[in-house]
Amino acid sequence: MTAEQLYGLCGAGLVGLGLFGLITAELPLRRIVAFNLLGGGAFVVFGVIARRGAAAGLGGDPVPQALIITGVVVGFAATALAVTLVRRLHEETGTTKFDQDELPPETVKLSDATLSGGNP
Amino acid sequence: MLQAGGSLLVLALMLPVIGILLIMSLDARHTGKIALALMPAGLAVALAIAARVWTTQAGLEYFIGGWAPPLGVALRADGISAVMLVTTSVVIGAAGLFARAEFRQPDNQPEARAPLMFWLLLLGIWAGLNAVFLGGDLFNLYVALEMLTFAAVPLVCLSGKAETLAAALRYLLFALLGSALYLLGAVLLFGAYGTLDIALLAARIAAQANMASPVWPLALWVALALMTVGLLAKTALFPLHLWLPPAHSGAPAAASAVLSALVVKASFFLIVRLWFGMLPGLTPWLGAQLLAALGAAAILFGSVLALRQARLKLLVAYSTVAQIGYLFFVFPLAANPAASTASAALAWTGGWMQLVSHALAKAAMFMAAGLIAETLGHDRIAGLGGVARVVPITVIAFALAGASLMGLPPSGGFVAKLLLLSAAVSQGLWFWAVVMLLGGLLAGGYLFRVLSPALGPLPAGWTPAARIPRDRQAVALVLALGAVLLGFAPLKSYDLLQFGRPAIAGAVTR
Amino acid sequence: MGEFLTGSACFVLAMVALGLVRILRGPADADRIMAPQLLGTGGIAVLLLLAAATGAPAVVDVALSLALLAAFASVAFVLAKGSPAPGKADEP
Amino acid sequence: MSLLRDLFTVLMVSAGGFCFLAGTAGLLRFPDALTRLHALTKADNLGLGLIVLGLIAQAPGPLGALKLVAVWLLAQLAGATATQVLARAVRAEGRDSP
Amino acid sequence: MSAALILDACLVLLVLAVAVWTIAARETFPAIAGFVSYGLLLAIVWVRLSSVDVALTEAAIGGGATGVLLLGAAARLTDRAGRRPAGIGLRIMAGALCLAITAALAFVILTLPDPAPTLAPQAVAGLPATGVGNPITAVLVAYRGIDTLLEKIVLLLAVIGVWCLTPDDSWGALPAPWGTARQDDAIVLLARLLAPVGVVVGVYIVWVGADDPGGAFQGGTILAAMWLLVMMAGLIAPLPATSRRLRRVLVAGPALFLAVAFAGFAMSGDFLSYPPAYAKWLIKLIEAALTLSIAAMVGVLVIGPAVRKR
Repeated sequence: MTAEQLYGLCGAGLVGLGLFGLITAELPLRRIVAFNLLGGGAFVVFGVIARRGAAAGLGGDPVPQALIITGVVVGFAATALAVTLVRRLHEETGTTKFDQDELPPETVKLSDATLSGGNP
Repeated sequence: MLQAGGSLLVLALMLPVIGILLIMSLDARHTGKIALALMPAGLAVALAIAARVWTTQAGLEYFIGGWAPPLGVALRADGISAVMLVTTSVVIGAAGLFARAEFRQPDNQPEARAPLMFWLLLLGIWAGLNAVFLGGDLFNLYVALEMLTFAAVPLVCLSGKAETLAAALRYLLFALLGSALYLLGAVLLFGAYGTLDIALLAARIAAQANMASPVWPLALWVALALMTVGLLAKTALFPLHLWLPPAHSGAPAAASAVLSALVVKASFFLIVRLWFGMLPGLTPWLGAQLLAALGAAAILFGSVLALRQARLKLLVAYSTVAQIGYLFFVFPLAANPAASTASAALAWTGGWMQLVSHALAKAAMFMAAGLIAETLGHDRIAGLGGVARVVPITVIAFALAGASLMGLPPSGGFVAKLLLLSAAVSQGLWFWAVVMLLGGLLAGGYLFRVLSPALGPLPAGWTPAARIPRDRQAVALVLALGAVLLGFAPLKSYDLLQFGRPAIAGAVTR
Repeated sequence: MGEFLTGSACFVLAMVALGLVRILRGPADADRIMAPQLLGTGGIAVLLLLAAATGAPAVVDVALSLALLAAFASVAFVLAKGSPAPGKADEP
Repeated sequence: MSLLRDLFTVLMVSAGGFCFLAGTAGLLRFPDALTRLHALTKADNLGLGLIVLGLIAQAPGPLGALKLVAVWLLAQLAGATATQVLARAVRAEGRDSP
Repeated sequence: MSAALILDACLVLLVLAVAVWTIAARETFPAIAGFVSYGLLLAIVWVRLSSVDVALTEAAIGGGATGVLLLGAAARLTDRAGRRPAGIGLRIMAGALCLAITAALAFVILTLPDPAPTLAPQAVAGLPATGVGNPITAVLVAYRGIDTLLEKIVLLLAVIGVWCLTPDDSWGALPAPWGTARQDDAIVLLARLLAPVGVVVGVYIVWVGADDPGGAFQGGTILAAMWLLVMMAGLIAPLPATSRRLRRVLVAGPALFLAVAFAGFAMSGDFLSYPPAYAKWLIKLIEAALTLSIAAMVGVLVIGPAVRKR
């Protein structure tokens, strides 16, 4: 087994683990972490593909390597947005559970401010 | 290669981006003006692209920076891109006009949050949509999809209410899962074919399929499955629709209009790009039938749930879940190996007609629902009595949009469903035809639930919660009229949808 | 020489792995937050060894970045702990 | 000369590795958070220092050697600060480890 | 079996073990402590995959920004563990699904074409036209500059999205991500000593990025971390979302990039093309502006919005 294959399997495993966490975790923060594992796995697979493309005196194909950097940045931005959303939800409701049927019924009612887009 | 049209494609992509950068760096008072000024310009660019595609009868293509794929990134516009670009600028422009008064910065006061954010996010959605419709590169399209997600999710919770925050979080998690699966698929395709450019991928995949001893391209099918599932989560096709109703019903009306009319269609557009553009003549027949089956389930399930909603905006949102289902009949009907070219083309046109007419009708309907809710101070269907007497134009807009959704002649929705229906019947796939008819009936049912009380008498001693200016009602009406008038479009104009389309019928792997 | 350095990197990594098992099990949060600390120091050692083993000087820059950011997790943790969020506790 | 340099590197790196071993043993054996913290930072930072010392002999030039020293100094600073603030946090948590 | 392969095997096992821990831990905080370790381990993985540029990114993001973000959230949120874990049926179904996907992926990865298709020769062949020596920088700023430009807009939209989560009554207020805790001497000392060094390192990493591993994003993230550090120490206050200065820094990089891209139409005939004579300097200029904007964006994303007034 070559190192590339080893890391390729690692990436595949990370994807599976992340996906499992994303489906089964109850708390949104855990789902965010699972999403990051999943993304990390996808990037590792991409990194293996880059490594396999080593040529022209380079240790790897620079195109996928550059795209991974872009992907990591986008993933970070997604994490930041999601974490902020979770924290705000926690601030408003005292919990981060977001299943509609778990919210107290009165919060489901659409209030006037919602209709006018929160522009009091 | 038509580098000459390239500046148009770049401009379509960059106009909204310029708007975002300007708004961020200038005083907040100019926010709405900047955004609204860009909208006619964007429409003009979209129309120019459509005109060019029409006159050249082929797609436009531009290699950014002069770097040809696979090293560089290509922008491409074919007939369907042009149609989507025009539809997008119309709906975004209408949403801008509709929201102009609502999201105005207060005079002589410190900057307010919601107006600033609304316009920035609306431009963000526009930029993301244009990038999706023009993108020719799978990774560039991934970035475009993320733009769309990052702009759409905050719009859902613009009001900051707890229930909208929960809806936005759920939407974000679905969308992120979708992007991650899409990216994974793109990665595998790069590993197997060494390019991310859709046209080059199509050529390399076709070359592989034509080899004397065809390799079983497992990478291709795994990638296609991952990307399709990821994009379905973003399109909210049943059973991945759970996030849509709370998200679309909680957003401000103008935002709901854009989200329901356009944003969910962007990922559908990409599925079509993959299935027809990347795999010309190789569309997996079983997969196409599966997509149609999910579409059929969406139509029935979404309609029944719409029938059971107590709130108007949720009803409209579930109607979106149902109407998205029709789009997926394109897959078996336009890629049927047994179908004639004419019949496949019929289905193709019908699918895109459904997309455009639903975009206009649903935008109008969400705007109308928002106005009704503003007038009444609530949006409970049980309390809609007599609302037609207060805001008649709005209710007319709602009814016209509803007629298109039901598929009543002579609306655009009617033509769309007729085309799909006749394609299904002529190809002997009558069961899809039955579902379409049933969906029309159910749509009639849930719309009747709204219109019947709305046209009734006003309860005694009722006072409106808000006065609705005429021009906002007019925006909804114009969009609804557009959806209806689409049915009168000359048949010749449908050819636009076919330009640059890869040959799809007659050569499908079973 | 390369083999020896790579082997040493492997040894340090194994030590880090063992320590990680202990730390992540807790019991206190302050125990667990030592994990990034441990991986910071150990990771820097591994990277420096690898840089020398493979003759890739740029890898030292990665170690430099890790060293710069090594205290971040602990500091963020302590600050966040110091100011518990407002909002009612979740029902048990 | 080269042999002597390599020997120095091997010695120093081995000593550094031993320090990591000691640190991990401490982590595994020590009873509470404060002592574990102690084991972690003291031993590992010493280990890193020895490894850096050993690698300086292999460094391509004075600039490379300087960078290695900088890495070690930064790690020291980070370790010292983290230990300080974490120890306080452990105390605040009320020594809940037996 | 060589030492390198043993190292790779150890690393893969460790990464997978930490990932399993992150998913399986019952409580949130240990899971996130595990996740931060996972980020640091990935940096080593990237070095092993000969992607030093990515390793730098991963070290800056995984070791700095994401860790601060997640640990801060985990320490604050009061619901630490799920009340009822997902049903056993769901877990089995999800497990089977994920196992199938992992198996399919593994099979695809093991049967990828050999020799692998690669764009490395083309990327190297294009280098003279860009004037830079690091092919990854050439991909990011020249060949596929559009991705980078749109990615900056994605970051900007994320900033807008985060700001959008400010409660209306707090719009314009200062974010207080670390509460109003009194200054901690140790952290103040760290900030005073580390921040100047960090700024030098950040600028260095951007500077060498033209020819060696490094670049705007890696350097910018390190600068952001230093900005965060001095804010953590309470030495300077965070900027409010209404700060015009902050907004201008945020858009400076993307705006300059866009301006140069449009100027490409006039100067060398194509959007996002560089006239070869000035390419290297234009790219350095863009990288410098992007670094500042990225530092501001990452900083704002970690700080988050102002919270509700009480």
